[in-house]
Amino acid sequence: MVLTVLGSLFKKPATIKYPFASFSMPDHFRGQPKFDSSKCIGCRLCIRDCPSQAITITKVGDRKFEASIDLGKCVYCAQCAETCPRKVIEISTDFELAQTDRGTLKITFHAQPASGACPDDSAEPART
Amino acid sequence: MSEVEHIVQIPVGPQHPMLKEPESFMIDLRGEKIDAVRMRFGYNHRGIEKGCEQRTYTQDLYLVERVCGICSYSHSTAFVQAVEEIAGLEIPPRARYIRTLVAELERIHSHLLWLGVAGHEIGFDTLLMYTWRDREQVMILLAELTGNRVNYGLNTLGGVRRDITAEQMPSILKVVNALEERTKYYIEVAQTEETLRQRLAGVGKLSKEDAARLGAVGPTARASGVDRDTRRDDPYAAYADVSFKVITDQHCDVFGRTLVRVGELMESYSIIRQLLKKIPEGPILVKAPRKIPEGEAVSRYEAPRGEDVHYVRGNGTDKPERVKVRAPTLANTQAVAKMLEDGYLADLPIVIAAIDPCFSCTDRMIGIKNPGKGERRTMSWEEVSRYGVDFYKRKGIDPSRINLRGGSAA
Amino acid sequence: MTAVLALFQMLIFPGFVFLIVLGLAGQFVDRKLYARLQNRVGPPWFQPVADFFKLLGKETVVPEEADSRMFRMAPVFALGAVIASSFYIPLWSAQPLFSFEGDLIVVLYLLLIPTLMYFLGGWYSRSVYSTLGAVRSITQLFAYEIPLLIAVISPALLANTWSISGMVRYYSAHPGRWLFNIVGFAVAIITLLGKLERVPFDIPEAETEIVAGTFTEYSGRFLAFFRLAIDTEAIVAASLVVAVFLPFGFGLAPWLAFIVYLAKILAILAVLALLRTVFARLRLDQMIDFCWKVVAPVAFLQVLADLVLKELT
Amino acid sequence: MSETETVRIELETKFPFLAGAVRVQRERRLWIKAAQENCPQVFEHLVKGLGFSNLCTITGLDLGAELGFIYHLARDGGIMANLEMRCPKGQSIRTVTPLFPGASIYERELEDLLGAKVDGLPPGPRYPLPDDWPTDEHPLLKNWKKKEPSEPDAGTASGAASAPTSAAPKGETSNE
Repeated sequence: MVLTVLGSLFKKPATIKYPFASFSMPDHFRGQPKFDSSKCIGCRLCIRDCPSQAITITKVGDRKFEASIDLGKCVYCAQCAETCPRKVIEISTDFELAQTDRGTLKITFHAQPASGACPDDSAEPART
Repeated sequence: MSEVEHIVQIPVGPQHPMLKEPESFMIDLRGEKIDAVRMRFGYNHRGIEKGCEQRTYTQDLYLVERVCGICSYSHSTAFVQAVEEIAGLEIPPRARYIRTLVAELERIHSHLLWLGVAGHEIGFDTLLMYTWRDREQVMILLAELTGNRVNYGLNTLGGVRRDITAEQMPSILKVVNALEERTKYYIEVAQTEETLRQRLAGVGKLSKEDAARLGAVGPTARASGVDRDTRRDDPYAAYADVSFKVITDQHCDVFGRTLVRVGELMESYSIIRQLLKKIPEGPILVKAPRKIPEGEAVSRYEAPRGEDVHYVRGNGTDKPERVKVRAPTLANTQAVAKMLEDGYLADLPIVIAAIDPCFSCTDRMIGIKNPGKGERRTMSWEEVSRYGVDFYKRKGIDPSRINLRGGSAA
Repeated sequence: MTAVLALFQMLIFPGFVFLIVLGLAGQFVDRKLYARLQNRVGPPWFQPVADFFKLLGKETVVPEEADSRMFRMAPVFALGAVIASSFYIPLWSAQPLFSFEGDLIVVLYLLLIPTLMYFLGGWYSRSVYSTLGAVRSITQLFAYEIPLLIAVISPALLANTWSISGMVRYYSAHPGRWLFNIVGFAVAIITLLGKLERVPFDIPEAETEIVAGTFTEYSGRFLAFFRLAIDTEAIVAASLVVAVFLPFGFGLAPWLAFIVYLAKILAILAVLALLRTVFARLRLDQMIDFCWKVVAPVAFLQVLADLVLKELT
Repeated sequence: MSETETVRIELETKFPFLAGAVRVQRERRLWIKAAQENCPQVFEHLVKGLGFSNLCTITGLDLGAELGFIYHLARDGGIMANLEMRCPKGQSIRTVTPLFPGASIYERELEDLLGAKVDGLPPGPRYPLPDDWPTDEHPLLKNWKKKEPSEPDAGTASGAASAPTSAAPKGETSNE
C-alpha cells in the first residue's frame, strides 16, 4: 500500500479542477432535449409518455406548435425523443444546465416563421 | 458508587455524516459499547408505489428506475420482467444479453462504490479515493452504452432501447481488464493491510442461522454462509447461459462481506467476457402493447445488494393495478440490529455500511414532509426561508433575488 | 529596547505571526500531499488562508446549553498554550527565546493544554457528540502521552540536561549521537499522530461516528481559532521533535540553518501525511492496546539504551 | 415431472380444500389461493413441511370490500410460492412474526399503508409513515385521495409525491 501511495505522487491526478477544466460527456449521453418546431405535427404523444409532465405543446398558428420543456422536471430519459413519430425532439449532450432561478429552467422553443427557413433551432431558445 | 446506569443516548440520523440517506438509529451507549439500538425507517418515502398506479407502464419504467440511484437498473429490470410476464412477451435473446451485461456492469460499479464507502466509514479515505477513481471507468462506460451514468433508461417493455455496437465491445473489454487488475490489488489490500483487517474482522457478526432466520439477502447472507443467489436459483435474462460461481464465505463478519463483494466483482468480469463472446445477433425489441392484460406476476432479481422482488398486477388498462417493490435493504435491516448487539460505537458505521444500505430503495412509499417539529417552536418552510433571507439581509446580502419557486422569473 | 525586541520576537518573528503563517502553510502541505498521495489534485496554496477567513466571517453560534464562558475560552487558551510553548523550543538557532533548566518538561506540559482544551470545549458544549469526543480525546491522551514523554526524556537523559537548548548544544557537540535515539524518534512520530488527532488516531473526531467530536458545536471564529491551534500545534510539536531527535544544522549560518529547519519540519509533516494515507482509523480500545503494549515498551527500551550509553561514554 | 408440479400435487393432496386453487404460472412460480381460515396451516406447512424458509415480502392489495394479502415465499432451488388470502376490511389477520421475526416490518407496512390490522405484532415504531401522520389515512387504498397541498406549486407534481400536508423544502424534492 505504501508503495502504491507513493507511486501516485508521480502520477497525473485522476481528478480535474472541474468548473475551470472542461469536461464533456460521451457521445451517446442523454442531456438536454431540443425541440424543432418546424417538424412538429402536434400529436402530443410526447406529453402522454413523459414520466414527469415536463413538456407542454401549444398551438401558435396553423400547423405551428411550440414546446416548452421544464428542465427542472425533466428526468432526461429521452422517452419523448423515442415516442415522437417525426423525430422532432432530439437529445443533446448538454448537461451543464444549472440555474439560480427556477423560472429560467423552463425553456420555450418558439416556432420559426415559415419564411425563416431555419430548420434547426440555431436561435438561442428563449428562457421564459 | 451509585447504582445509576451510565447510559448515554446518542442519535445517529436522520441527519448524520455516517448516513448518506436519512434514517434514524437511536443508540444507547454504555461507555463505548452499544447497549441497544432503536431503528426508525421511513424518512425517504416518496409514494412511488402509489405513483405507479397513477401512471402508464411506460412512465412507470422511469419512475421505478428512480427507486434507487445505485441499483436503478435492478429495479427497472425487475419491474419490466414482471410486466413482460403478464403481457406474455418473449424478449429477443440479444436484448436478454444486453440486460445481463448492463446488470453486471451495475454490480461492478455498485460493489466498487461500496468498497470505497466502507473505507470511508473506518476512516480509510485513501481506499475511497482509489476505488472511486477506478469506478469512474465503469461509470463512463455505462454513460456511453446506455446514455447515463445512473438511471440508465435502457429497459423498455419488450426489450432494450439501445443496441451495443461492435465498436463498443472492445472498450467494454478494456475496462473489464483494467478493473480486474485493480480488483486483484484490492483483494490483496483487504487481506494484507493490518489496520483494515483489524477494523473489519470479527465485527458485526451474523451467524448463518440468524442470517437465514432474519431473512438476510445478497452479500450479507452469502458472507454468513447462506448459499442463495437468484441469478443461479431462479435465472432471468441471460444468466442461464453463462457459468459463474456463487461466492459465499464463512467469516460471518464485515471482513467476510468485503471478501464476498470483491469475489463477486471477479465473477462479474468473467460473466461479462462470456456474454460478449456469446451475444447473438438479432433484434433488440419486440413490440409491446400499451394496454397490459389482467394478471399478476412476481419478478425476482439479484441486485448488487441482494434480492429485489417486484410484484405487478395488471388490470387490462395501460396503468398497473398494483406495484409492490421489496428492496434488498429492507430485508437486511432486520439483521443489522442483530449485528450491532454488543458492538462498539466505532463499529456502528461500518456495520451499517456493510449491508450496503440503500434507504431510498427501502422507503419508497409516501412522501410527506415533517413540519419542522422543534421542541420550542415550530417553523414552517416559509418561515425558515424568510428567517434565512432576513439573516443574510442583515449581513448585507440579499438572497431573495434567487428564485427557488419557479413561476415568474426576474 | 530589549523589551521591544522581545515583544517583536514573541508577537511577530519567530513568535505568533510567524507560527501562524507556518501553521497554515503546514496545513496546505499536509492537505496537498494527502491529495496527491490519493491521486487527487488537492487544494490551491491559499486554501487554508481562505478557509480561515471564511470561518471568521461566518456566524458564530454558541449553543444555549453550553457554558458560554468555557466554550469561548477554550480555543483561545489552546492557541495561547501552543504559541507559549514555542518560545522555549530552539527552532533554527541553538538559543530559543527563553530557556532555563527544565524547560523540556514545561514545553511538554504546555503542549498538553490544547488537548485539555479540546476536552473542556467539548465537554462544555453539552452535546452528546461533543461530550463523547471530549471523553475520547482525554482517554486517548492517557494512551499516547506517557510513551511520548518517555521517548522525549530519553535523549535528555543521555545529554544530562532538562533543557531543550542544552540538549541541542550537547548533540551539536557530539555529532552522530542523535542516531542512538532513532527508536525514540519513531515512537515520537507515532504518538504525535495521537496528539494531533490524525488518522489512525483521529478517534476523538471520527466523523462517521460522532460527527466532529469536540468541534461539533463550534462554528465561526471559535472554530477558526481551534483549527489554527491545531495547525500551529502540528508545527510546534514537529519543531520539538526536530530539536530533540534531529539536532543537527543548528550551528550553521542563520539563513542556512533556517532552510535546514524548514526542510526538517517539511519532512516530519510529509511522514505524518503519508501515515494518515495508509492507515484506517483504529478503534479506541485497539489504539490503547497498541500504545500500551507496543509503543510504551519500545519507549522504555529507548530509555534503557540511553542509560546504558550514558554509563559507557 | 418438474419440481414445481411436485409441490403443487403435494399441496393438493395434503389439503383437499386447495384442489384447483394452486396454479403453476410457469416453472418456479406457484400461486396458491386459500381462504382466510385455512391460510395459517397452509403457510406453516409451506414453511416447515416444504422448506419455503424465506419470506420475500408480503404484498397488500385493495380489492374493494376486501384486502388481499400475498405472502411471497421462496425456497432453495428458486421456487416461489405466492400464497394469497383475502380478508374483509376491518377484520384482522394473524401475524407471521413467530415464524419470520423479520416480517414485522412488512406487516407494519400493511398496517400503515392499507389499514390492515395485524394481531400479535410486537410493539415498535410505525413504518413507513411519519409519526404525525393521521392513523386513519392509508394512502395505498384506492379511494384515498391526497389532500390539497397548502402550497401553490406542489399541485403540479401529480400523484407521485402525493403529499397531503406540506412544509419543509418540498415540491423541490420532486422525485417523480
